[in-house]
Amino acid sequence: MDASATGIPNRKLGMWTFIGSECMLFGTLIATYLIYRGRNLVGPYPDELLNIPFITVTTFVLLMSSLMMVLALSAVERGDRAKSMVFLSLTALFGLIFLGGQFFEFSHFVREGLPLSRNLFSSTFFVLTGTHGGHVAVGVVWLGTLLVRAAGGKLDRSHAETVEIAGLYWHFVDVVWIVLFTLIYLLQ
Amino acid sequence: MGRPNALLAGPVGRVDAREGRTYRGAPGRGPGGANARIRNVSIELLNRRFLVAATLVTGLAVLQGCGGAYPQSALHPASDFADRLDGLFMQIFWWAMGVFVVVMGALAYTIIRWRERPGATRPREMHGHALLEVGWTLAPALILVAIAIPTIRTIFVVDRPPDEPASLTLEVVGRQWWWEFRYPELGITTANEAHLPVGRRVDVRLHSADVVHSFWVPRLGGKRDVVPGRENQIWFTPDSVGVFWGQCAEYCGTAHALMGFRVVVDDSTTFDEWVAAQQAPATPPREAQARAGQGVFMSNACVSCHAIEGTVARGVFGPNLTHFGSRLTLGAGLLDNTPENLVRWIDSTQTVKPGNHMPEVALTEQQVQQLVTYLLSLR
Amino acid sequence: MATAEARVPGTPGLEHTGGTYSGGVWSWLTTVDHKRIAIMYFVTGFVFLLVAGLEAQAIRVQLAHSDLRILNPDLYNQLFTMHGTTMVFFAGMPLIVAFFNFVVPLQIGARDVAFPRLNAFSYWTLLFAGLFLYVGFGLSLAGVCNCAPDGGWFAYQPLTGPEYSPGPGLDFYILSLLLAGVGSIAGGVNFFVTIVNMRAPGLKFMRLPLFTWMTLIVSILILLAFPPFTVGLVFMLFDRTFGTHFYGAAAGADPVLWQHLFWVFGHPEVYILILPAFGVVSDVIPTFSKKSLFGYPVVVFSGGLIGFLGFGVWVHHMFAVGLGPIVNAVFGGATMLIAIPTGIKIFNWIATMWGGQIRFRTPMLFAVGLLATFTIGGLSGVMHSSPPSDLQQTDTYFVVAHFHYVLVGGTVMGLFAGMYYWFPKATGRLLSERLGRWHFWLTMVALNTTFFPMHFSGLLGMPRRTFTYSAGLGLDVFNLISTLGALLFTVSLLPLFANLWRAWRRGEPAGPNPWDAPTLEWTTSSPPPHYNFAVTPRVARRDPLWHPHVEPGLAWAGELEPGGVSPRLQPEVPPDPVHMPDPSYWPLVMAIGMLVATVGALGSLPVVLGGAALTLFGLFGWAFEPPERGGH
Amino acid sequence: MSTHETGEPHASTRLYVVIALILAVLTAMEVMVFYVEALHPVIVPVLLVMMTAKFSLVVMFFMHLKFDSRVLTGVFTWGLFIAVSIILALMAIFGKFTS
Repeated sequence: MDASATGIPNRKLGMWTFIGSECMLFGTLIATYLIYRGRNLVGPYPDELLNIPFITVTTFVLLMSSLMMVLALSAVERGDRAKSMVFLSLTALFGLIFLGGQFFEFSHFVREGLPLSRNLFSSTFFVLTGTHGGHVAVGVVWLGTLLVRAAGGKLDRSHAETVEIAGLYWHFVDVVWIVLFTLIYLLQ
Repeated sequence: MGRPNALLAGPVGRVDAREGRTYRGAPGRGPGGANARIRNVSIELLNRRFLVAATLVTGLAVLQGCGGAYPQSALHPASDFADRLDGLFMQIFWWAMGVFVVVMGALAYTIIRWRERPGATRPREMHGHALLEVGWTLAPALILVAIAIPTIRTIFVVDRPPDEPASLTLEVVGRQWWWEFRYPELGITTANEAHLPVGRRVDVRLHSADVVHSFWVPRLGGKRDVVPGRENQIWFTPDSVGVFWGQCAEYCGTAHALMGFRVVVDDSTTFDEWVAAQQAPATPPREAQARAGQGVFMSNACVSCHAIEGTVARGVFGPNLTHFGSRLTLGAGLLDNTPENLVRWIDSTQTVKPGNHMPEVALTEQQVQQLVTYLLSLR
Repeated sequence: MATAEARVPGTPGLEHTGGTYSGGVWSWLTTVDHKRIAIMYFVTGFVFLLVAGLEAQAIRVQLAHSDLRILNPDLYNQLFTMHGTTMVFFAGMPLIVAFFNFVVPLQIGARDVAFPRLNAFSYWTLLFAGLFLYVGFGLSLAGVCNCAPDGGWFAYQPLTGPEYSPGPGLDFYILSLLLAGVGSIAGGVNFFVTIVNMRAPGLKFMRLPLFTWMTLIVSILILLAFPPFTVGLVFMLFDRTFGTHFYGAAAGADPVLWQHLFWVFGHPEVYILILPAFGVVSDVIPTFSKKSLFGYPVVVFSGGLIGFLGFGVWVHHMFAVGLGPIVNAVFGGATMLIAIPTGIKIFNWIATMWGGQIRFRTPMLFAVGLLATFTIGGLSGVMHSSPPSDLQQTDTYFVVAHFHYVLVGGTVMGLFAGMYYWFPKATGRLLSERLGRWHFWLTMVALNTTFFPMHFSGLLGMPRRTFTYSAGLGLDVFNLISTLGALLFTVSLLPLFANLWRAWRRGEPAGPNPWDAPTLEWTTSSPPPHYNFAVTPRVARRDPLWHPHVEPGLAWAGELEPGGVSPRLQPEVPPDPVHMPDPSYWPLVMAIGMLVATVGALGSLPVVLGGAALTLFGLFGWAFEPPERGGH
Repeated sequence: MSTHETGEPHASTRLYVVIALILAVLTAMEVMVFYVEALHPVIVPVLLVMMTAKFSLVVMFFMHLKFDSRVLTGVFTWGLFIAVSIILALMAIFGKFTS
């Protein structure tokens, strides 16, 4: 691919453009959540269900997965196959832990009488955090494919850009959670 | 018409010295032919301009026709609210006509004056002209300010409810495909026809019982949506007596097109008589045919949906029929309230108003006649 | 992958398609060539335009006279819903993307778009979304099921909610537009990256042709406007399928939220539909006035301003909802602001023609036709940018007249101008000017006859989306004229078909630059070889072909004619090997997977899972396709 | 335009760990603010500032926006700007700012 007019690889510019578009997707979901906050006619209400200590742990796990991601990228750029596989698997593992935490929280809510169709909080909360969870799941699958290629020795220094693109996606999903964590859990 | 002036294949040879570039049109196009064809093109363009302008002017003449010919016209105001909107619209309209004439004139002149003439030198490049560009940015901006000031002023008159409530309140409930009107202070519930006293302000409170509709009586003022879960409000003072047509203006399903209503503005004495009549319960039918009709009404599906004060009929799903006989129309402004239309309405309501929630009750010819007599007796 | 040896382009003419379009069905199913994808988009968009046109004819026949019952209301409501949805999503969008696809790579000197396979994927998802919607409509017409949407293209809640539209019709609408949204957003990413990253050397942003500029702005609008619509549609799907409460007033939610989410997307969408037409006009008028565009930077900036302001005006569709004086005042003011950059564009076009040598070829006729009719539409728009005045006009036929003047007078006229302008480049054949002129004049008369009377029927009290109107309203004469005008539209297309047929059978071969136009796409042969440019051109300034001079040290791609300065022509054979991406069927596989999942979403989880699996399979196949240089 | 391929990787590892620690500390502080009743009147601005700080740290360093071309910053911030404007506009229209 001859050098682009701006020097940025096409796929990297493409991922950032996609991230710009995703800002609008999550922005609309967040707007709906904030608009409908406090308009529930029936229980259970957010303050009864949201478990701050638990969610703080899963947030910490997701933050650390971002750290693992950048370390994995550095390893790939250095061509250090062993370290890149370690950090890639740790990133994916932390992502899975986060998803596990979210699954536990969702099932806990449903058991406490908050199915999806209960009230405004259930509708907006589940769709907002569910969409984010879906994005985390896609990220984990993506990391899985990178892991497989790394294991097969096909993820050397020349593939750094592919890992960087996956990293951009992963960090964006983490950044969205940073916003959700504060807006949903701490600013009730 | 000459052979289509297709350019010959292959690169068009043309000396392209910047200054005096002689443009040789593609070979095969005689000088006369080009000019003639070009000239009649621009004349066509010109008379098309004339066609558009002519339609505009004649249209305006048609518009000024009297209100009667157009009962639902937004250009024949009959209340303070409608006057304000019409005045503002006319102001904007004439600004727009001014801009239209300027822009179309400039366009027409340009395409005629600067059409291609054979042998002409290549046009001189004009990349910008500060004064002109500032001009045509500032001019529209100033026109918009001239429009925005009255607009903002009118917004705060028509969109912000006045501080003290009016003496008369009309509660409107939009339903799939008819209108319920209530006068809380006067204890009146009626449907598809509201009466208002001329010269007195009325507060119209707008609700919906199902989907979004839009309450719109063009001659009495602008429309306002009725949205479930929200109360909207408009208010106006009718300034002339008469029957004004209204219609739902927000798509609301199958029979959206047949969801009209009437607003009758009376002088104060007639209005008081109307109120007194409406407040009274239904007068029990005296003559036999009407009494039989009441029996038919009470022993069929009618009683479960409709209400007639003074009888056992308490249904709220359908329109209140207590004083049905006094109404001008039936089927939500669909048909004039005549015996023949009422028969058609009862016999084949789904044909007259498809999608309507009123079932077709199996009645004999005689039962229908009795029912019609009874309903029309409810004055 | 062996180096794709460049086929020697023969003499201009259809037989010389240089292999651009030759090849069987499989070559079209697996193509990643932006020119072929453009042709497919154009044909798809044009067919849907005709279908939606037929729907409009049926609507106008039903409204020819008061109290007619030719169509029953349910069918009429389905027709106007399908007419609006099809025109916007399956005629308008594909046609503008067809022009993006064909013209942009050629105008910026690129060999293809940034992500050719993603380009193919965008097309297939859009096609399947359209077909999916029309299968529903067909089944409904055949009486098999009530699965045609009838909530209007705007589908306001709660009418389209589970309580008042229980049938599958609205699910078809939601799922079809979700699928179309995926294709559009992918297209937005593709064209944004193509324009920003793949411009020829020397082609700075302020030297880009206007059509490419408008494509860039529209790509940004698509990228930022479709997500809110997708979210709104997902909310509606969840309300209808899982009983959530996004729009149900009973649970404390607000049906007006859907109106907001729809119009946050809706208004940028109408700018997505009009800016490409502005781009075409900004390229056509200079060519046929033989004079560079007047005030290039201002026209570019006003296009950007329209795009930006497009996000701040959506409430002007909701002035009658009762959001209060402050909200109405703010959004009314913002709406008025947009009239300024639009006016600037029109004045700049007129100033371009001023002092020029105007040749009234068909593209120019349509461009001037756009100027005239769009101005009328723009002015009638200003009339209801003022909220109080809008209270008498919103949801009436006055607004129908407005948006048809700007959409038919603007977008359709602009796209016809573009079609006549780039047809020679795309096919190597010239269209007949005489038939073109017939097409123009019939369209102008049909447009004004159909839509001008609607100003009057609207102001005289005819609401929108009504399958009939009472005789007492006095609107029969206006509606009759509109109906006659609509029939004239059908007639106006006949010269176009004749012209296309004539060009196919015996159109004269078009040279590389039949219009003596200034932009890069006119340096290649007609049609361009599948690699577009044998040598990537180097650009020294705006409108390169009109200002042929060589900056010292900048070797110009084409050789210079001895003793003269020839227009920049591409050499017949590329001097060094050209790497073009191989065709690939993975985008089609993935698109089929998404279609299966969409069909499954109508009510069967296994089919959804099957579709998802096929989609994943397509994605992995795509990602792991053998390494390609330049293929994405 | 420096891409970190050219910078030595080790120093960047230390930088990333430091950034991660700051993020962890900020998260802890956010939760603390949540539990301290006294801070509740001013909780909204405080939490929003900390959230934005964490947001910017990840975007600038982990996503490398600080060192990459301005075009990417433009693309991201434009999408973010329109998204935040739509959120604020919708909240204002739904009366979330008027008490």
